[in-house]
Amino acid sequence: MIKAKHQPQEAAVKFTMLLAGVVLLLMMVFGFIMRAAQGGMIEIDQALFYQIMTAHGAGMVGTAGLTGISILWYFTGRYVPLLAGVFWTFLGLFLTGVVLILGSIFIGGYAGAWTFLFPLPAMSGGFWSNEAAATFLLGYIFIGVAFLLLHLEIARKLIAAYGSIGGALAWPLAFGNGRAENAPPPTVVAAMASTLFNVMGIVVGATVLVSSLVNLMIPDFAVNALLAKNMIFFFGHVFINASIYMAVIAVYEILPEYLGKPWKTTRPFAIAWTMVFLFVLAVYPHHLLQDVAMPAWALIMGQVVSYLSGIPLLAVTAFSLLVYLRQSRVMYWDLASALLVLGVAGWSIGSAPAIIDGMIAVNKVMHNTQWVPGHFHIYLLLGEVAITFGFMAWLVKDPREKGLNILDLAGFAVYLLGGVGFTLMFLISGALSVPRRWAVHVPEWFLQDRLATGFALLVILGALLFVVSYAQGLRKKRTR
Amino acid sequence: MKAFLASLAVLIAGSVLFFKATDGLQALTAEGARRLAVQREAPMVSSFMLETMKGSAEPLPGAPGKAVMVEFIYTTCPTICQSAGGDMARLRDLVIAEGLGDRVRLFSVSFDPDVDDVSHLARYGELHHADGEVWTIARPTVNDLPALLKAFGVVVIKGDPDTFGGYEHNTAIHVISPTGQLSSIVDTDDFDGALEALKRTLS
Amino acid sequence: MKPPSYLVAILVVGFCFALRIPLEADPVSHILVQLPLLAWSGVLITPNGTGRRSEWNRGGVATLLVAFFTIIFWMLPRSIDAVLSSPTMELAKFITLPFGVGAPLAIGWARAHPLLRGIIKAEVVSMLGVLAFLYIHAPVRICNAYLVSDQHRLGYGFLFLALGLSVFWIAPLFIVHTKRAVMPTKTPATA
Amino acid sequence: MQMTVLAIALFLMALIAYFFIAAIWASGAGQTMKNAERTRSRFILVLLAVGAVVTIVSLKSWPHSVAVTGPSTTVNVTGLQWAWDIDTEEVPIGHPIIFNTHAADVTHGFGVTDPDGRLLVQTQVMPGYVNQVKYTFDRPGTYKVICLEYCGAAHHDMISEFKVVAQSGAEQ
Repeated sequence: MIKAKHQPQEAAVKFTMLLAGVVLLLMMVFGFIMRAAQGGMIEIDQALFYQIMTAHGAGMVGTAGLTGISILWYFTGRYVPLLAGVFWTFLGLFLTGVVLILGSIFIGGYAGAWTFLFPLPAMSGGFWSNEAAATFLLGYIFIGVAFLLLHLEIARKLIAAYGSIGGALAWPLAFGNGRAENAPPPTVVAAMASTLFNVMGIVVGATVLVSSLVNLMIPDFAVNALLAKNMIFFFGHVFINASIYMAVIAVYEILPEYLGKPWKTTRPFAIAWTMVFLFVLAVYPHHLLQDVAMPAWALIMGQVVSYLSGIPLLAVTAFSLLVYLRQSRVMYWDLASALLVLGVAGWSIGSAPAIIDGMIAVNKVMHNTQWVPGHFHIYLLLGEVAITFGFMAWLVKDPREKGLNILDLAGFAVYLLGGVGFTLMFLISGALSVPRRWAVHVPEWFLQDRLATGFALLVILGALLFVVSYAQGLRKKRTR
Repeated sequence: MKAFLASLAVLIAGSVLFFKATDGLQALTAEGARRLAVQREAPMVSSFMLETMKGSAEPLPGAPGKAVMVEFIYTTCPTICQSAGGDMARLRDLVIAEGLGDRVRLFSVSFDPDVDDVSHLARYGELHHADGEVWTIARPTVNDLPALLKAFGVVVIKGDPDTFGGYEHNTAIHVISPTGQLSSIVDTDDFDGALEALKRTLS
Repeated sequence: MKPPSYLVAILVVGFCFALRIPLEADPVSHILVQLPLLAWSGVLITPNGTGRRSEWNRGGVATLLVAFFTIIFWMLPRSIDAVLSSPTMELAKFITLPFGVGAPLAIGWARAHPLLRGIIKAEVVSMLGVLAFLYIHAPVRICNAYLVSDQHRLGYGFLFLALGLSVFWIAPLFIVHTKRAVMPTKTPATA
Repeated sequence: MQMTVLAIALFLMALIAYFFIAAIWASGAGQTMKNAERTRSRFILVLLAVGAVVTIVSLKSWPHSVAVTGPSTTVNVTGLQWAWDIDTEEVPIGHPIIFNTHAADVTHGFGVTDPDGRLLVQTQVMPGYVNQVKYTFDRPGTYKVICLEYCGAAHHDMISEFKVVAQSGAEQ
């Protein structure tokens, strides 16, 4: 549909997505193991449980970031020429970080969770050494630098091509008298906005990571726990949000091929993305609603912005998609289009329990129960990851085939069923006051744990089908 | 290739420099360096004559065969020296409990001899229950003061007038061996560290 | 008429030397005024295009590393303390900041890839944040020569510098450069 | 509270899912939608209005308030790896209990569950801070204190108990 001005770096991205698909599967297996252990179906050492939990968290967030930025890189590459070497350097740094993180967890025994909440990394109660914690933080720094590199390349090319940050964000259209025909495409707007906030998140993240590292080596350099927490959640929140906001570019670029109509940068779209930029930066205190030492205004801002964040998503991205679907005459369904639409649906649906949990009064009895993994698994598993699999399916799509074959259909069905069941069990457990991140559950909680384990198996099965068909598609495309 | 070699050379030279400048990554601050140097070199401390809270004269380091533990204070200090006084009293009790009371002398030495006359020293001693037996409060002569501070590596600076801080200095307990060597410097509330250092010098 | 830059450099160094006692009395002016000025004097004496062709310094990496390590050395609190008690260290400061930081930075920066520049800028902001974080919250005195309250002020100095530099570096990106906007700001042709 | 929240969430989720399913069903039919932009504007206005009401209602009384009038009891709680140290074994029914929570090492999460295991109230517990939380118990029984912030390898074992009693024995 959209004729590329430039050629995206297809090989690099395809390779990365294969890697990401395999890692996603592995992380899902980790999740399955944790749910099975909580349900008393298997027995694993509690220290190992928390190591797996740390690996699952860091691995899933990292992979979401990786897939998100790969999608962004691929499609931004249609509009501006991007240096291929930068992507390979990124991948090298990223994988170095992954090796450090995995080493710190499974060799060094680090199990301080992906949130490395100060001062837990330095106070393991004898379960891991300061060196292991330092290695973990160092791994994060590598990954941070890797992302910074890609974002800087994207930022400078977008600014060069569209004149300024405002130009790439379509500000003339959003706030001036610019015309929609002259506005940059949705991909550029989304890429610019997510690049901006992710760079800010990474800079703050680097600050708190290095401070924690210094503290590990020289305990005299203490760190204020609340300030560190603010910075960690700012960084973590921005990073995981960026992964979704970057992945949605696949929807803007791929679905028009199915809808027979381009996704346009309209005035609401342009305004929405500037709002998204501000909201992503301002909403992080909704992770700190139980920190009563925080100033009240920050918590109120967290609650209010948490609600407002839903508006650009529901009223712009989701709403536009629904209108486009209804208007289209030629829309057809294959694995790619089904997963991409599922991704937007999952993201939108997941925002409901998220916003509810973002209310201080509700948060008081829901925070850090399984409600929390419940809502974010909806917009990750059925959102970001669904979009990722959809993008992968599109990358290897055979243009001669239209529609879902039986394997695609089976994969989609079990993934959807598994994902819905799996996340519902979390939400129900959360409502029943089951805490999150507990290695051992009491028998009263076993029912949901065991059902969730079964649903997890379905998710893994579906994902396995997606990855296998992607790998086969790569081979077929090569031989074609 | 040339650029790579040049960068590598700078990287190695820079790392070596950094390693040297931090005593092998062990001391980033002057205070850390001071403690590390004392631990490695155990320099001799020349003798100074002090005036104690009882008005008598006493040498620092003291009688041969006795270890000495010294901290520096000024009695008009509103904050840290007062808690250091409490710490010193506790250290004295611990030393006696360990049965080392007759083998060690504890000094709190004022670095403000202009203000801290014998009556100030005595009042400070009374406040923190220093009876002069094991632990005494003392002051050097005004002339000896710079040399004394230099010998111990103590830096005293005028405090912030807004916050009632008269002076600020690197507060610590200095352990001197019976042979007159400065062998260890520890925090004033690091009782285990102080006792351990004391036992090391006595053994 | 602009005075030649080496003259400015001499004036800057002279200023730093003549006023070294008051400048060094406060860590904020010592670290955030005197040290940067000395480094700047090194930038001033470096003619444009110095070492532009040297194979040894391709991409400016080697000289940037020289500057990096010199800065790291002067970031050590004990180096700052040593300056105040040792004339040799004071002399070393007046030599190494212009020649070990300013000049190599100027040479390296001119040749650095835009991405490397971007990374360095981001890292500078991060590291100033780290310094701010550590100095504001350190429960111990970091420099023997300075008060704890000075240390806190220095921490806030680092913080404001970090914020100032971020604005200084990001704000121009919002200004539209019409000359740079060579590409049509339109969606590429749709089929 | 929790069940209401679950019901509302499920309703909203189902509502959003319905719109998606309906659009997917209708896809490819080529509907003409002239008023889409007007509908969008109205939708945004409705969302804003609902948000304003919800915000005001939910924050009208500050959820973290520990202000009390009349009698109250103060309980000091310290979280450490991996136990709760609570200075009172019994607290009275019917008037506000204020928990002063401290952390001795890392960040913990102080959560109180009732005899049925339902979470009643929580707050984060951080080193260097005293976080206060207020709750009035209306039912006697054995209540549990659990940890709701991951704090290391025995996080799930950090469980203590206290009793809520009908007689006003511990009153101040």
